[in-house]
Amino acid sequence: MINKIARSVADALAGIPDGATVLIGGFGTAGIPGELIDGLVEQGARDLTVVNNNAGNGETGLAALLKAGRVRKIICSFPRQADSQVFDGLYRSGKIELELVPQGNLAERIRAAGAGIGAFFCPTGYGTQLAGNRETREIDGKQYVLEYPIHGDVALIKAERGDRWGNLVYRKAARNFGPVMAMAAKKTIATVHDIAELGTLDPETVVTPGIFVHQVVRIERVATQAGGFKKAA
Amino acid sequence: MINKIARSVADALAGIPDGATVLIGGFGTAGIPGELIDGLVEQGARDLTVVNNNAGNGETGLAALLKAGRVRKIICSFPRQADSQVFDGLYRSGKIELELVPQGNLAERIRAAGAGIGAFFCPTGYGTQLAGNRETREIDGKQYVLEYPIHGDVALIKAERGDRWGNLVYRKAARNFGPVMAMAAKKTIATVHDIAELGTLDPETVVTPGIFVHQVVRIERVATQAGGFKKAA
Amino acid sequence: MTMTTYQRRTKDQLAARVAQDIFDGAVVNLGIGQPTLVANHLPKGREVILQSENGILGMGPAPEAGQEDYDLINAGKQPVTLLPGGSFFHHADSFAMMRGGHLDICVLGAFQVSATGDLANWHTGEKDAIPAVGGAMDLAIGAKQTWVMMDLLTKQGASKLVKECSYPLTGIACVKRVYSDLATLECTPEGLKLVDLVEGLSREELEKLVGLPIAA
Amino acid sequence: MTMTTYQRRTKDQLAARVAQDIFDGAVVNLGIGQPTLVANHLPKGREVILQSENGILGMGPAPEAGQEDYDLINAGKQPVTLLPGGSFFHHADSFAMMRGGHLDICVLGAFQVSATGDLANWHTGEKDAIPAVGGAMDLAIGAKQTWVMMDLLTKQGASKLVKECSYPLTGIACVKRVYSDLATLECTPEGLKLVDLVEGLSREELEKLVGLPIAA
Repeated sequence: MINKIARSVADALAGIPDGATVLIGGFGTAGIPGELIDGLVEQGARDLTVVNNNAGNGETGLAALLKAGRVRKIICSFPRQADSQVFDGLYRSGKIELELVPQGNLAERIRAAGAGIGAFFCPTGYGTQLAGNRETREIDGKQYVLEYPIHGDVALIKAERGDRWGNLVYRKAARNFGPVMAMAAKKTIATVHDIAELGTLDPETVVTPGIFVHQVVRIERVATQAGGFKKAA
Repeated sequence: MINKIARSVADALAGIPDGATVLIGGFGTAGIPGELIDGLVEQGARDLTVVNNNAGNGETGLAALLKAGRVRKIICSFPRQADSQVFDGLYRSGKIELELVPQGNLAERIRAAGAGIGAFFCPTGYGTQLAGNRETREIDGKQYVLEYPIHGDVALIKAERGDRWGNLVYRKAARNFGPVMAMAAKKTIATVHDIAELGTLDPETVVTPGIFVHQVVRIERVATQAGGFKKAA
Repeated sequence: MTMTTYQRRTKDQLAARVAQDIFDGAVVNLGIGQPTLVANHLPKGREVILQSENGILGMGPAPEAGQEDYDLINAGKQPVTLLPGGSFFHHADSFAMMRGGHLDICVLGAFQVSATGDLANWHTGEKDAIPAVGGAMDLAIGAKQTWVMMDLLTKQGASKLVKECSYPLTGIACVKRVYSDLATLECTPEGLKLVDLVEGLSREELEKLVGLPIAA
Repeated sequence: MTMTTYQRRTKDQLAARVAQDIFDGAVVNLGIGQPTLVANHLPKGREVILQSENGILGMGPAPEAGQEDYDLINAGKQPVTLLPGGSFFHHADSFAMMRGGHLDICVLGAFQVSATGDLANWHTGEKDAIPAVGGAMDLAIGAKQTWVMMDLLTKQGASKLVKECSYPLTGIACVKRVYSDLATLECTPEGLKLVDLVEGLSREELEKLVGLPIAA
């Protein structure tokens, strides 16, 4: 029988090796798999490459993982924020490597990994610093830069509901990177607020089919008046 | 006010020029926009390039469009079928050009057009006749073929429900090429069985956001016992 | 001269042989035609998820007569059902599953398979034949394991396991296993390797039929 | 020597000026910061669909206090609402919208814009600055029309409209219009072209401020 429901965050994260590339979902306050990031701090893997839209905020979550010295390199689109002091310090002192990627390239490179694409010509960033010394090509009169997929060893994502086959649905803008990261990693671990009985998720509305998901962990919900999630204090 | 609901198939199809590339959804009996294809026969545009998974069945629908001599070239993955006699005849007598494309390349090339990708390296077909004399490249020890996007002037697709913004949901395996074709055409026309009041489609379950759709036409439903659609006679 | 007697696996026996190797929890794509039969022989107690290229995961058996829904068909365009836990998705997502290495196994038919796993299954290469490829090339190179299911010999008695395919290729070095009516074999970079044989047939006799060395 | 008197457009006046050019039915992405203000000034009777890079189409205004939902935020990470007709989608689909040419208009802030429409808005290029690009490069080259909204001069009085950007580029020849506190201009392959001016300012005076020719 297929049962992807993990008993705990620790169980789900067991076996992530040193040196792993970890795709971490989330954009702003939405879709951050906070419990899995905290669990990864506990779990102990080091020398990680982290792929996330940002580079940590405040002192918790991804920032705590960075602060613990466990991240060798971060691939992201928007590291600098008002409260990115942990990353800022590590970066300025040369203790972390940064690969800055336009956000659309980040999403598309992750999807490419999931879809088996070897590389793709993309218009974003042509003629800018961020194209670096990448190969460029004119196609039909337009300039493109060759971009390569970003594969993950593990993806940590946050969904709303999931079942034992690993099918997932998300909530509002918390969907963001979840579905593409799920496709791109050897092992995808998703937190959900509800475990659904198999067959109760509408097959028309499943956003991430179970084939892309390996472990599902239930976490507690912290609702606001609007039914959403409280901003981390 | 935004109102993409067309009064009739003829209104929706008005203005498709000779020489247009027309993406047509459907796989087997599911998701074929029969009313729009019939309307295109009426409408009269000629010298068309048609992109579809197949090359017409029997004597109706796409086969009728071919028979009327209106298609210069067809791009598809599976032209030969038990009842593809119209295409077979035209092809054998040199009256239609065929670009045979592996089905996954067809889907991905259409998506690439919608996503602004200039070209992509793809493993399918490497070392086969269908790679033709395309550029190849080894990436990380694996062989790839360079594939280019397929842009449509028009996409004709079949959905289940839609609203005046053009948001669409589909039904079961009738979804198939609809969502990617909608992204890839300058003008996307969708038939639906129900027009939904704006705001009544669940925002979590919209499959094709309205930005990709330009005209929505309501057509009659022909239900079977299972709630599906009768196979064309 | 000795005559050996052996019984070819019937189509159902062959399907059962393939099914036996499909592990619990596997996500599998069964190609059009003979591979479809495998679904009827999956051992009880194994939960296997069937994918269909036209955007279905968790495909179930054919519906009862009168319950057909022509929006719910398989790649062979036959009506099917959806199991609890199943889902629908669009064609690019479906082929991303296939090409991105997410399927555990795909089972395909073949005209020819080379000893090193080249596959020819889409085109006989005849001059006047109208070609059709469908999803064959995507499946062949995309799944974690590509298995072929076929009769070992043509009706004329020629081996469909060959040194090099004479028919147009579907994919290079992509077939891992060949399940046939006479034997199960592995394709490796070093050539064919025997997995099993029908009763009464020896490896040496099989080598003669195939005309190629087959490692024990 | 004559002194001319003219009034700079306030931030709200500038936002209203931009909003005036957004047509009924347009799908628009408003960049972080000043462009966000444009939403408050859309003329009544025009139905405009706002896209947010984080997977929202049909974004509505900020919620009432206490009704914030931190799963429903804009690109600037501020709580927003969803209008009837809105939808959610994942990041690759969202950027496919942006990069595939499906947005009618995007409105961005800028450090510098060149006369031919090069844009610099992501990085000051200072040695110790930590760079951050977000979706700026995708938006700049992806929308059907990219508009910039900015003060014409820096606090030091230097023109932000330049012959060539000295700051690191976001995109090449991508800006079509610049809406500023003093004038609205078009960037063309031949250079700047005047659209309108605040009252009391002449084209000649504007040319002096900018230091570049501005076609009438």
